[in-house]
Amino acid sequence: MMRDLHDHLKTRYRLGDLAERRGNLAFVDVERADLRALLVELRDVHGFTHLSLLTAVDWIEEGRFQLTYLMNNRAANRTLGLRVFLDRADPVGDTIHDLWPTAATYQRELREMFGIAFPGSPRVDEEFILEGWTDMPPYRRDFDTLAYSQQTFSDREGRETHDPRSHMAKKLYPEGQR
Amino acid sequence: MVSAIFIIAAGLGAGFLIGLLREEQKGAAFAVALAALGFMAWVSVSWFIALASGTAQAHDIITAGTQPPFAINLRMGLAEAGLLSVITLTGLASLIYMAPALHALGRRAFAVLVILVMALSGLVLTRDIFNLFVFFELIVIATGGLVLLSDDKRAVAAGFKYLVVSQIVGILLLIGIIFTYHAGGSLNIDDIAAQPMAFTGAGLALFLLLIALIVELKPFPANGWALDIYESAHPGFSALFSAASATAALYAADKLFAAAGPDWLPLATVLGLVSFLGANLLGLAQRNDRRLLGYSSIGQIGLVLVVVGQRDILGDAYLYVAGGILFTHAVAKAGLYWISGLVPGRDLADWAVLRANPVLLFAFAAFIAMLLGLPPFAGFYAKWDLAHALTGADRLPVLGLVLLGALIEAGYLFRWFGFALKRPNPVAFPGFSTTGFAVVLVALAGGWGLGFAWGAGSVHGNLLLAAPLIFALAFLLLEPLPAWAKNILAIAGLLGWVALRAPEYDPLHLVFALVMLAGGAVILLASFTAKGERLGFYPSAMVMYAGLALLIDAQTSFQFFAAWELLTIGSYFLILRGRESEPHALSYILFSLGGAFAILAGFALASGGLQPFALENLAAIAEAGLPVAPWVFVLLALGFLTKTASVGFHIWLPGAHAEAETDVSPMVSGILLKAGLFGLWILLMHMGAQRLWGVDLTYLLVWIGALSAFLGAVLAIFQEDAKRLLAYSSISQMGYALFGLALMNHLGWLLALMFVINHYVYKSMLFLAVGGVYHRTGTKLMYKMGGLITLMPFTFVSVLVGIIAMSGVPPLSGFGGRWVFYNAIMSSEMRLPVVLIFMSGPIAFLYLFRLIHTIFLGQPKDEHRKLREAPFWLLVPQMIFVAFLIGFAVLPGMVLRKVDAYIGGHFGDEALAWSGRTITSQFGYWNPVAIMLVIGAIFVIVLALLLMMNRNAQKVKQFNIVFSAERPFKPQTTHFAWNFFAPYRKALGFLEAPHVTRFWGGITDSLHATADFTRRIYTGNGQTYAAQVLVFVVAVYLVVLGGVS
Amino acid sequence: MKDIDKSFRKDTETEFPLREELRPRSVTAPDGQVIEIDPLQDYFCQEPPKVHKQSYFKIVEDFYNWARAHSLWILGFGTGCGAIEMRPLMTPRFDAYRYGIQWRPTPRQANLLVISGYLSVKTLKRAIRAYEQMPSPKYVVGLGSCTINGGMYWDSYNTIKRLDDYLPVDLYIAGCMPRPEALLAGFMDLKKLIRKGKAEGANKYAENFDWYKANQKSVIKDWDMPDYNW
Amino acid sequence: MSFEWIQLAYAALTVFIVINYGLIMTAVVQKIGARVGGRYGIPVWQNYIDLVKNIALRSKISHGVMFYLGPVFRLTGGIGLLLFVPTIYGSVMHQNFAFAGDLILALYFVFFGTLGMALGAGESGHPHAAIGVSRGLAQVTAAELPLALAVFAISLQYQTLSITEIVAAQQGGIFNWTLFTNPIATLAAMFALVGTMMRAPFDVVVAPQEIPIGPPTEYHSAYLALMQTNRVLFPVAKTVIYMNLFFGGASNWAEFAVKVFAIYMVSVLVGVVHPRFRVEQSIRFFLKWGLPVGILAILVV
Repeated sequence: MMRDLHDHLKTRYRLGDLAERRGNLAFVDVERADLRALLVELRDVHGFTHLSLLTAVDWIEEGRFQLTYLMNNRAANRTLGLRVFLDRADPVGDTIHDLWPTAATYQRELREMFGIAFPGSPRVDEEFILEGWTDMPPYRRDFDTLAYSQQTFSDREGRETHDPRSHMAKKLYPEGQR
Repeated sequence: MVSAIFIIAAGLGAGFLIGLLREEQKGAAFAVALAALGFMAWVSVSWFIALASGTAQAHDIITAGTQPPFAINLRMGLAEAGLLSVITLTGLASLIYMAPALHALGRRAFAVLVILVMALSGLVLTRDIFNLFVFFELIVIATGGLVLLSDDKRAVAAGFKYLVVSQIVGILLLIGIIFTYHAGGSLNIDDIAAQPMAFTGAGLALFLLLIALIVELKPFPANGWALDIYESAHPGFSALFSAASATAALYAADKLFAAAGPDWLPLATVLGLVSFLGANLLGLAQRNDRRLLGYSSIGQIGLVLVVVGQRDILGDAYLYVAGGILFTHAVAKAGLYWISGLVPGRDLADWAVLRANPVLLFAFAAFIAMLLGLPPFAGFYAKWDLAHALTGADRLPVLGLVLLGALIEAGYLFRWFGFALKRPNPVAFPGFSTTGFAVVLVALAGGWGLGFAWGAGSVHGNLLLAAPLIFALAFLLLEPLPAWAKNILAIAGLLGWVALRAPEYDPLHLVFALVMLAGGAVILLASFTAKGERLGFYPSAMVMYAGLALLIDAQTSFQFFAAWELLTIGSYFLILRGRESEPHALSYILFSLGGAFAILAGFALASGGLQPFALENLAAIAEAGLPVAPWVFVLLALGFLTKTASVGFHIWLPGAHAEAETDVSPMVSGILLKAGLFGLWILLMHMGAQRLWGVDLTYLLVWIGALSAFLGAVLAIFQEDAKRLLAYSSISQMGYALFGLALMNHLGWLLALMFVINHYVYKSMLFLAVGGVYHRTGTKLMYKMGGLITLMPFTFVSVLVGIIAMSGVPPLSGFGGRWVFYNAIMSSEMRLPVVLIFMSGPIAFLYLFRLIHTIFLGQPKDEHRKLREAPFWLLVPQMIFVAFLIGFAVLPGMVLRKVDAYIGGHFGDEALAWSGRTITSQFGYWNPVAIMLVIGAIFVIVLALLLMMNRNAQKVKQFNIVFSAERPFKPQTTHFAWNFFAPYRKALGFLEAPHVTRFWGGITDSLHATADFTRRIYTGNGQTYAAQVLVFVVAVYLVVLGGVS
Repeated sequence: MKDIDKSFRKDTETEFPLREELRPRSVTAPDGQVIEIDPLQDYFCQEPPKVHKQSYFKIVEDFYNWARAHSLWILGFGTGCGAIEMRPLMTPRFDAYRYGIQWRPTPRQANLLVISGYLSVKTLKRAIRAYEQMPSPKYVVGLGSCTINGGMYWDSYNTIKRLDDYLPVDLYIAGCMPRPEALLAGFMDLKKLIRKGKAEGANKYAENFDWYKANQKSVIKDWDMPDYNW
Repeated sequence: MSFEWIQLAYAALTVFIVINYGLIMTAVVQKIGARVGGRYGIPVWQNYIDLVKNIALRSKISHGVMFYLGPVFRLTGGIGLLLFVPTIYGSVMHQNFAFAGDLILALYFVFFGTLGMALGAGESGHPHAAIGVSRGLAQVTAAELPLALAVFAISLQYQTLSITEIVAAQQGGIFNWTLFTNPIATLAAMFALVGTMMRAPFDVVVAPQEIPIGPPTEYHSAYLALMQTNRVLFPVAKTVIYMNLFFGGASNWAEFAVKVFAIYMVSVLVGVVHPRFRVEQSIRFFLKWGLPVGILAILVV
């Protein structure tokens, strides 16, 4: 089913391979230039009317951000994820708030947490969750949250940290048997 | 005494003399014309003075040495002399006024003008119908000539149409003359009257004569050609055309009507009424000033024609009434046309240029008042007598229609005045010509002179000799003085008058005098705030106070009504001074005049036409149980209810009070509304309860009062504008007073009286306080303010005291009113209306709290952070009021005891016992001193406790509030003020639907729509006009024949 | 902590600009005069908190402390997941009312602030405001391990770790989450502290005001309120 | 009816007794509510402790003069209302200052405290305070209406406005009470009682979940203590009026205690079984149900 759709679309769009997770859940890489047309077609022709979520992944090693547009076709109970890659050095995405108004909220979050710009999206540069944040966007992987936390908040003496796995093993099996 | 024949001779001679002059001798032509007209005017005026003072007798002038009917005779009587004076003086003034235009036209124009005036004079003087026709043709030719001489293209067309129609009229007249001669064998008017014409065709003969003259009077609707002349001719000529030609033609018609006998009078009445109503209705739709004046002229001539139709009942007063209206109209209309010549633009709003010259503006106002028959002008006396004669002869429909027409006329004239005073000035001021200005001043002086003359001739005494009015008018001359000086004079005058008159008043009148006049003086203290000269304020205010003073003094219905009209005019001009008040002032004056006309009708009905009618006689009518009594009651009550703005007539009040100036609002609210109550009081005191169709009218009044109290309060809580809120509250408070009065028992009246006093005090105080806030903040919208308590503490105190007093919470004086109210309703049988009053009490809390909260409490706005306290002189009266309220609360007896005894005298009971400081009624008791002491003591103890516990409280600032752990964003978003009672609107908002406004709006809209529709008959086509005239004549003929046979 | 990359340094340079509505501005008064508005100065009282002496007589103070102990009015302000454990206290099963404990919706009428769980920096600002607006004497109870040492949010970039750095805590109730019984026991302990006159957090806060403010401002970068919220 | 100095002491005694009675009664009422809900409930002396606690608070703020005076107005309104009405029928000591005025004084003095409190709350500058006042005033216009009509009806019935005389007319057996001689007026008055006691379903004024907690949002410490005092005093003072007008008055303190408690419980009982009305709902309720009963009352008298 998803494959049929993929084959159908592949004739007109530059699509990557279809990565099927389940029978009704699949992901596909798309070109940034094709994204908008594809979203519109999926929404208006193929019944993927619902934008379930828009999120980002920081592929720091590859020097790029991945945007995932998760689209849902409620009638057929199918979900298709479109993956678009942006240059990490200059991350600029295309706003789709005119297709789904909710996208504006996602884009605002991505702007704040990843520093991905979405020119034209309403209120995208306003504070979203963080208040008075001046450091680098905290969901980027080069932001070290532990280091930040230690440099910002004081620790209380006497706190012990355990690796949950070894700690629980020791607690449950004090003699060490398995 | 120079014989009147020389008037004709001088005119003819001058006309020929000018004809002999060379074309370039324009100066000489002007001189000759001036001399001739001057001579004619001198002769006329000297005759008028001689005849009026009785040093000369009316006499007939026999021409050609033979007795009539074989020769033409002229007659010079008082009426003729007066008319001739008006005609020749208007001619003279117009000559001077038009001199530049006439110079441009050449010497012939001067000749034609002189001939026109001569012919008009002849029309007045002659007693021969053929001679009448000759003069008539002369007039037509002269008029046509003058109009055609104008270089305005439209004027040429208009003149041509005029000639066409005039020829039709001339033919009709001629045929009529032939028939008449055939019938009676004489062309002398007196012979026609003497010989009853008994054979067939005589009716037609008279009809043709009369209708020809009537058509010459340009009756509605056969008058399109005349309007074109009014619109396009030179205003100096229009003045002549309106003031002199119409006057003369009217007199000619009058002569024939007199001759034709009483059977023909209804024709004059009906055609006059149609003209008066129709022309005034069309006047509503006009935008061009001269055309509007033309309609007004036609209407006024129609009114005089109505008077002509009443000559059978007017008797001796006929000349007085007809002359009063006719002369006033001539002077005023000529004056207005002359002013119109000074105004460059033709749109009504273009008259705003008059603001550059206060004298002209005053003249404008005076001319309008003259046209409408307002005191102290001649038309007022005439209208009063006319109304009484009409009711005396049971011609009530005529009276009703006349009053309706007058109201419509007032509508467009006052609207126009509002434009002149309030609209933006669109054209650059060109500078007025000095001659034109002088001529207008002469007309103005003439109008006032006529007013004085008619006053002198009135049986009721001359209004212009009444001390308060003289005092008020004196402020016209004092205008150049600075405002503070005039203010001192005004206050001194008011207080002096009260001191002078107080000993003669009974307690009731004394209370009203103190509230209205002494109270007015206290409010005037606030006027010291004003800078500069404050042109127009003092004359208007003092005319209003003069009206109030005369109202309290009034013994007869005439005095009462004259005072009523005076205070209405004064207050209209006062209200109109406000910044946005133009439409509201208009609706105020219309409702007031409507009410005044109801009062006029009521008094006329009560008197049965007999004058003078003392107010006490109302009691006699009530006691006699005449069938007319309830109608008198209804009419008078209607008039007074418009002034108290009871529900149904209330829509003028909010705008008028809210948009007035700071110190005017308390005058019109705190004081002026009491005039209505005073009237009701007089009415109820003398007439008692009346029944109409089995309904007790006082019961109806109770309901109206209760509804006003309730709806006024409900509407007040939804206002965003502080002054509008107070204005609606006034409606509510007046409702309480009306309720009390209409209960018709001792305590009810005492209740009403307490409201008179209390409402004056706290409403004046609140209006001044809000006015002070407006003065500083520049806004009346409450939600734009907030937190002013620390910035304007004194104003806050006065508002605080004011709202506690108004809401009736002990210990302040409002509670006394509530206590009396309960005792009053206990002794009354009326229960259901009480429910509404009960409900309006707590609702008053809503708007009062909103007033104090949204202005003084809550969050101050950025731009108000450095406001200063209200000006000192605004605070002075407020602090006086605060002191009075507290004093009155503790010792109500100092005012009420005597009044209580007086009312007791009226009802013959003793409802309250005053023992020590306790006031006891049949049901309960009340000790104001004890209340004040107990509350004061508890308050002090509790406050001391709190001070002991919380003495070290940290004073914090406006944003130190718990805001759900957030911080307020801005004062604007933190101050809860706009739409404050939103839940109330959800529950009871349907009461806010503007049914009454829609009702009155529907009436005015339909009037305008009718006017617009009817206007289409005037196509501007000469043939159509000619056809209209013929159709009109035929139609009237058919109707008359139907009526005769 | 070995796995920390020492090369990461937080940005200590960038200042957060003052929010627009708090920036000084000039407005035109109705009389045409231009006036300067400094919102922080004009809208807020700038007085620092005072250290309040105890009553002159010990017996009076003891009486007062007894009353304070038996009239704990908690501010209805839930900061974290611990707020869910507070609700059962009002139910018939736990019925905290019988101990004189009740909830008030406004800080002005509350004297006990319960920080019920993790406290993000953003919420800390609100907690500080709420605390400062309460009339003294006032008490702070930290609920759960998050308020004690950060708990499971020990490495979060946006959650404070030690509540007593920022507010004077009278009592911690440990657990993740503590059950309502534990809360009740904690309140009983707080009562004892109050009766002994040892719960003087408000005075401590006033005495060490600068220290607290420094701590607070070191984590709240957009400090958009006066130093003390009256 | 004249003034003697000893009356000051008597009045103080009345106030003292009524405040203590009110403190305990409201706590008992709360306790009853708790027991109904299966809880143990507050101690009966909890009100005293809270009062002392609030007075003992150390830091206080003031938003301005009117804010400061608000609670003073409030408590003055409560005490004044109590003292303008004779508390115990036939007792010289507890006639209070009834000589100053009759029933009308009492009816209008009810608003004294309301107005002052509204002004104080207004100056606090808190929007919730203003919203609460707006709601309270809007609601009271409809809620007080049946009482006004009922009072009018019974003053017509007894042909007097003097409370003492109205009570006197009801003496001599339970069936002389207005409750039985004029049940319609009594019913109308009960609408107003339920509507103005600030209990559910007519407590949208303070609606804690929505506009914490309405007018007194900014009040604390001794201000709140004064208001708490009034909160226990005022309902009792008001109930005394109802008791005097409709339930035969009280000739001794025991009767007083029982009757006031019973009447007060009417509003409590209605409150515990009804959810809260919105303002416009309660206005409509009173206009639809209270007003006709009131009108009937004045028509049948």
